[in-house]
Amino acid sequence: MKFIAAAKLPLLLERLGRHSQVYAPVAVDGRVWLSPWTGEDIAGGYVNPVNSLKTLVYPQTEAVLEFEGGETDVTVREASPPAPQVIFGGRPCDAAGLDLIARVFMEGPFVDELFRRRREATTIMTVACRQAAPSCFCRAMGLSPASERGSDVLFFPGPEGYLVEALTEAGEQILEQAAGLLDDATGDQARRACQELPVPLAGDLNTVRLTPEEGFEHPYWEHLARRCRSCGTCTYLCPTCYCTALFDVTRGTRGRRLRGWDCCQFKDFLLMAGGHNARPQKKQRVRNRFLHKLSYHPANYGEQACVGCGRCVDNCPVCLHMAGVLKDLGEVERA
Amino acid sequence: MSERESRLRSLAEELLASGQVRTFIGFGPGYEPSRPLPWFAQDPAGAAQLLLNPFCGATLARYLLDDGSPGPVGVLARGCDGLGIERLLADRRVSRDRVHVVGVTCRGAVDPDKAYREAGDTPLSAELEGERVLLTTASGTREFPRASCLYDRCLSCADPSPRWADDWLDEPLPPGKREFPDVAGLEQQDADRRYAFWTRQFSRCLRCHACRQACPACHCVSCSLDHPEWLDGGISLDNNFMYHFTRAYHVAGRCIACGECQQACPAQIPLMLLNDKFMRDIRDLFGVCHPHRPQEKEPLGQFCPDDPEGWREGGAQP
Amino acid sequence: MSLTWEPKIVGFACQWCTYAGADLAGTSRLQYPATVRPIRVPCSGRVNPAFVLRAFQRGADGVLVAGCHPGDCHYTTGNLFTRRRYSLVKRFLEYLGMEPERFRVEWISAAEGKRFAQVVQEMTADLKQLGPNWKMRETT
Amino acid sequence: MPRTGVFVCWCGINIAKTVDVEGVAAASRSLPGVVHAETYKYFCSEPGQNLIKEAIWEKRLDRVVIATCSPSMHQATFREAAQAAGLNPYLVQIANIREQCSWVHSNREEATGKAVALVTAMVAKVRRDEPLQAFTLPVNRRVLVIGGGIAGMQAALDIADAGYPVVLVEREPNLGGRMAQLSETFPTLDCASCILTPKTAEVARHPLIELLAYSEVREVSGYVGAFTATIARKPAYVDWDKCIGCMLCQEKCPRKTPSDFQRGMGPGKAIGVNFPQAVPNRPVIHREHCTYFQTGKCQVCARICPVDAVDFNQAETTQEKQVGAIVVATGYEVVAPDQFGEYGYGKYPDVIDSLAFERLNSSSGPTDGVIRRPSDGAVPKEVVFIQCAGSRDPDKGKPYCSKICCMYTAKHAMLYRHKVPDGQAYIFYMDIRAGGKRYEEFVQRAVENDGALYLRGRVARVYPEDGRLVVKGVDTLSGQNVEVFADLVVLATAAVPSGGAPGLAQALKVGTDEHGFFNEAHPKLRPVETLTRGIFLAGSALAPKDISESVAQASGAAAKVLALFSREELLADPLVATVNESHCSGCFWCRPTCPYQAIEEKALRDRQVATVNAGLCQGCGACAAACRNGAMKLRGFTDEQLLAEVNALCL
Repeated sequence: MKFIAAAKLPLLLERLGRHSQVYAPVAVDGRVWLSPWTGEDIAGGYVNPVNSLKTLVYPQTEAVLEFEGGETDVTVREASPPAPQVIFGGRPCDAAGLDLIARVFMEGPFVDELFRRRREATTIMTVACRQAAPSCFCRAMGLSPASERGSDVLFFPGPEGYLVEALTEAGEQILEQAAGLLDDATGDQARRACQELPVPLAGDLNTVRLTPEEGFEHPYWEHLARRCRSCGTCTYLCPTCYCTALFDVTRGTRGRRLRGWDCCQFKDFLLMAGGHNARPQKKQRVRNRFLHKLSYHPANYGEQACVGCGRCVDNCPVCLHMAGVLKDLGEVERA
Repeated sequence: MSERESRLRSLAEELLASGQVRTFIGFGPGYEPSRPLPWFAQDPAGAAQLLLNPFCGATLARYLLDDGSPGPVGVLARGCDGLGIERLLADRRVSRDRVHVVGVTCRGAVDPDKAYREAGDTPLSAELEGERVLLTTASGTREFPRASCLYDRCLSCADPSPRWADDWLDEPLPPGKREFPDVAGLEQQDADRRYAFWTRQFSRCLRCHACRQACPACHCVSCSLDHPEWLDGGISLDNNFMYHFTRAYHVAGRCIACGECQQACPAQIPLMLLNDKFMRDIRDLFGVCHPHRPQEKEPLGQFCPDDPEGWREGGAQP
Repeated sequence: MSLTWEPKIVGFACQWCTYAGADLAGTSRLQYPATVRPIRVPCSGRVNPAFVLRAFQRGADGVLVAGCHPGDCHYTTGNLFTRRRYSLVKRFLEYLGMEPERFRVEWISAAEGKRFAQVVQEMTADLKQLGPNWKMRETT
Repeated sequence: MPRTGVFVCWCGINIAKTVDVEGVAAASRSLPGVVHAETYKYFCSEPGQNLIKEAIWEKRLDRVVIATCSPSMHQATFREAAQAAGLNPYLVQIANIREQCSWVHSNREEATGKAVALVTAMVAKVRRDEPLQAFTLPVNRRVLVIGGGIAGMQAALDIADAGYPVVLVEREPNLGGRMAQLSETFPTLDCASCILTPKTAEVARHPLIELLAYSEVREVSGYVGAFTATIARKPAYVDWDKCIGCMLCQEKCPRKTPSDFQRGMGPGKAIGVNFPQAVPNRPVIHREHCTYFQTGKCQVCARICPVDAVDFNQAETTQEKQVGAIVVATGYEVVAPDQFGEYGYGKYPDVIDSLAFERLNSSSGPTDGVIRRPSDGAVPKEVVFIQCAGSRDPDKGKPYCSKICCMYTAKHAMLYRHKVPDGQAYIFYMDIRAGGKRYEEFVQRAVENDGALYLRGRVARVYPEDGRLVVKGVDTLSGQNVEVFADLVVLATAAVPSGGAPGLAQALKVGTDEHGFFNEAHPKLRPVETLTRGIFLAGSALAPKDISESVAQASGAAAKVLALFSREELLADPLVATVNESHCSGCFWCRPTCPYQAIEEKALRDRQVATVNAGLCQGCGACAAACRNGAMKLRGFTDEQLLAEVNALCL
């Protein structure tokens, strides 16, 4: 366990910045975003950055390959490999979310090269939480303000600086570059404070009595979905959504194949060639989002696809979010 | 429970019981008192839970489009909802006989996030008294200025009551005049600083379409911005410029200034600054004194023989 | 690229007036810079403002929308809608940060070949002073 | 991907001189979908078109781009060529690399670059073209001829003689236009009314010609084959049905009035006809000169009229006429006197214009054909004719030549000598333009036989001196200043479009040039057509011209109308708007922008959607731009196509 004084943190980031692109939490127009760090003040008083760690490892739009040529002679080039990057300031829930996604992209027979290369080029230094927002519910999802999952280095904020704990081999290496800036820790009071931090939304959220098999046609979904506006705020902020779409962009005889996020709440998410839409009704789309995270994903990976970060709770204009649904599913009578 | 709220509930119950409406849209209990939910009562029991308090925030007009709610539909209408309903009727997306408007006067809605920051704790109830807001939290009641608690859009609202309604819960207030101060502020800056401002805003855009889905004027059956020939290539600054330019132009002359787009935006982009610019120019160039109130003919759907050539006099400055 | 940088102007020209005026400039052998690239449209009323932004997005340095003088429109009212639309759009583009000289709206009749050439010359001169446009432009 | 062929034309040297045509062809071979590219000296020629046809057959092309002159020149030619080769004619696009490229740019590299860009744009556009079929429209086989001058009458007679009904509208109370005011005509010196009155009579009694005199066209709506014209009949304050044409009212009318018809050379009456042989031979009360309308007294005409035809309360009436085609023959007027201060025209009575001199010459004129000075009625011994008074004078805004003045002035000199054997005519001129058949010989006769003295030079000033007019000018051939003492000065003033032309142009939505003369579709190839299909032109409405040319153009316009009427139905251009009903939100935002009210409502299962009446739609596209989500598509100019053009031009 190491310790770094708060004043030395910028020096650490600056040193790491020599070999990697460094990201840090920066306040932009009153809200904190994980932004490319060029010496700005490192924000502290935030609960969670607007953009999660996912956005920097599985970006909203990334180039897959580039192609050029006429009808016969087409040349194809892979997208250039990602530069190494160090992300400081993400929260433990985001890191867990990213690890959850990493299992989807990298476990199993097919490894997604794009994701793997960018993940392996990334070192994640998360900061444990000393304060929780009314919308946080990480404990309900089996995490805590000091979870280590998915993180390479964990910082525990204290009054004068941070306790620093390397969790992975990559974490060890990154801390070697910080030699001279770190001192030995004198007690782990800051870590215990984070571990015991109470999280407002109670742990009883997760006693889901309405299982998907019984609940698929339950009128609850109709009632819930009616207020949804079918926008993409929840999915585009969610650290554990990973639906994707491929599209080509051509300019004359040159072009690029891009991969980007897709959103299951959009009306035309499952609009297929020929005009058939597998989920034309709002109820179907809203139900699918929650059943995917609470039933279908667990069936494949044995864990619920939600880390309780609270972004959907804060940003859904009509309060149609995971915390609320989990609460409802706990109370709703089976048909 | 306020006197208006009880009148709302009994009226809704009576409308539903009599079959005059088969759904009543208003606000109902949510997960916390400061965030009531859009509520779709279909029977007297549902109507009995209707709420009417300063926390009722989102505009409801767009829900009339939802074919899931069997019609005819009763809807609680404050000033912004009323204009939203007029917008949908003017665009013929909703037929008049499907709507039963219950008008109510609104003096502004409390933004739960602002209230939480001001009071330092989750607000449990709120009262509006003139220029003051009484916020009650677990630790008691305190007074705060309107500006620090109300939604931004409510602070510049000029339409407390709908212009017409089938039933009224209280006496309507006359509509006021809407000003666009921030537009002039941005116009004074030089081109590069204006471009830097908008680049900073649009680079945060997630293209989550919350603004489009919230807007009572943006309800095409299939939006052109979803078609690849208009916007392809995913998220990029130039595509975000194209998205917001096109959307602002499409609602130009039709926006009802409800501010729901800016309110719903997770990246908090000041979208009303775009719509205000069009409204201010429509007012100055074509003499439409209240551009945000639907008229018989839309400003861009008509012309006058002596229309000015707005591109000549000094461009951005009025 | 030739030695001096040449701006690229996308010009929407209504076929009854401005395009015919441009043809007249041709038959009269007037000379003007090869910077304008015309797009023939039936009427200036056909030009969707989003086309203008698409041109800037894809690398145009200047855009011109030109049609018949009000009252001369072959379709009577096409240019009267153009006038309203582009009174707003011109100001809105500048509000977003576009330099005024990059986007022009002109009335050019079928008899005004000289006027067409003059507008192109003026725009080219203005744009050469401003330099290439990078605002609202895609970065491939 | 469609197989596209690109054909780059040299146009002799017109394109090839500044555009590297081979380079353009080479560049286009690499464009997406292009499987064939070739150049040729003249693709519009027969062999050129055959090359295109062969390429279409051999290479199985299903899109064609021709980089050549402006589409307004040969789009039809190349569409027909493609059709002949079995390709749908609407899968052809033209890249204009002549009028808008080679002719206007000199730098070869830049011109070639632009040509390649234009071809790239057209290849992108044609790829998104759909095969279309022209559809048919009913043709209302009746024509509206506007203007009862020689041109209008000729067109009306040609069409009526071919068996189709004609509605002939004339602004003045009588047929004849300017020609009715002339004495004799060049070069044959025929008496104008001798050759005109039979025509007017023929028109009046022709069973298929409905003559609407003293009427004006106020509004025209509709489109080729189905125009609706609103025609207003001005109040004549005389019931023409009752009137028997005895002209007692004109005789007894006490009021002497200035007469436009006589150009001020003699008085007219408040009621009456312009000249005895006028057709229709019915009088009209000129309200502005009639004592009754000014003071409420007099009414001599009403009392004297044997059939009680005078009706002071007659009001303007309007009626609608459904016609399939329109011929505009509104002719010309002589420019107003207020622009020639230097000649004292309008100030000195003995300075008159050439039309006034015609009235002096006319046997039915105010002086019964005797040439007399307006000031004292004396027969002038010296007459000075000043040419190009107002014409060929950019300062006075009329840079054009009025074309007929040189000929009628030579005629005036001849007539003057025949009537005043000892008189001397001086003619100040810049150039004599006598290009017609036997025109030059006519002018030589005026010089050799009739002693007309041509002085090449302009006149500086005309001013009165002891009862005569001093004309100060210069004779550039001898290089001396010249001073002529004249009894009469005749100005060959400029011809301008008739007063009703601007209003009519607006009603017909037909363009005019900066002087107000109607724009023909193409000065060389389509002189009697306008750009609006179904509307034709004849005579001086287009530009000043003499009677023989006006008659020729009138017959030309008539031929065009007859071609239109020769078929039961009309092939209509399929480039009209169409609605993608799955995208249409039924907001009908498009409807207010349609000038032809072509957008109607159509009920789908659950909602109303817009639908376009292809007959009314003229393809302007205002609705397509107003439609926010692109549900309204204008064929040939869809959003996809225009965006593709923008993309291609910005590469």
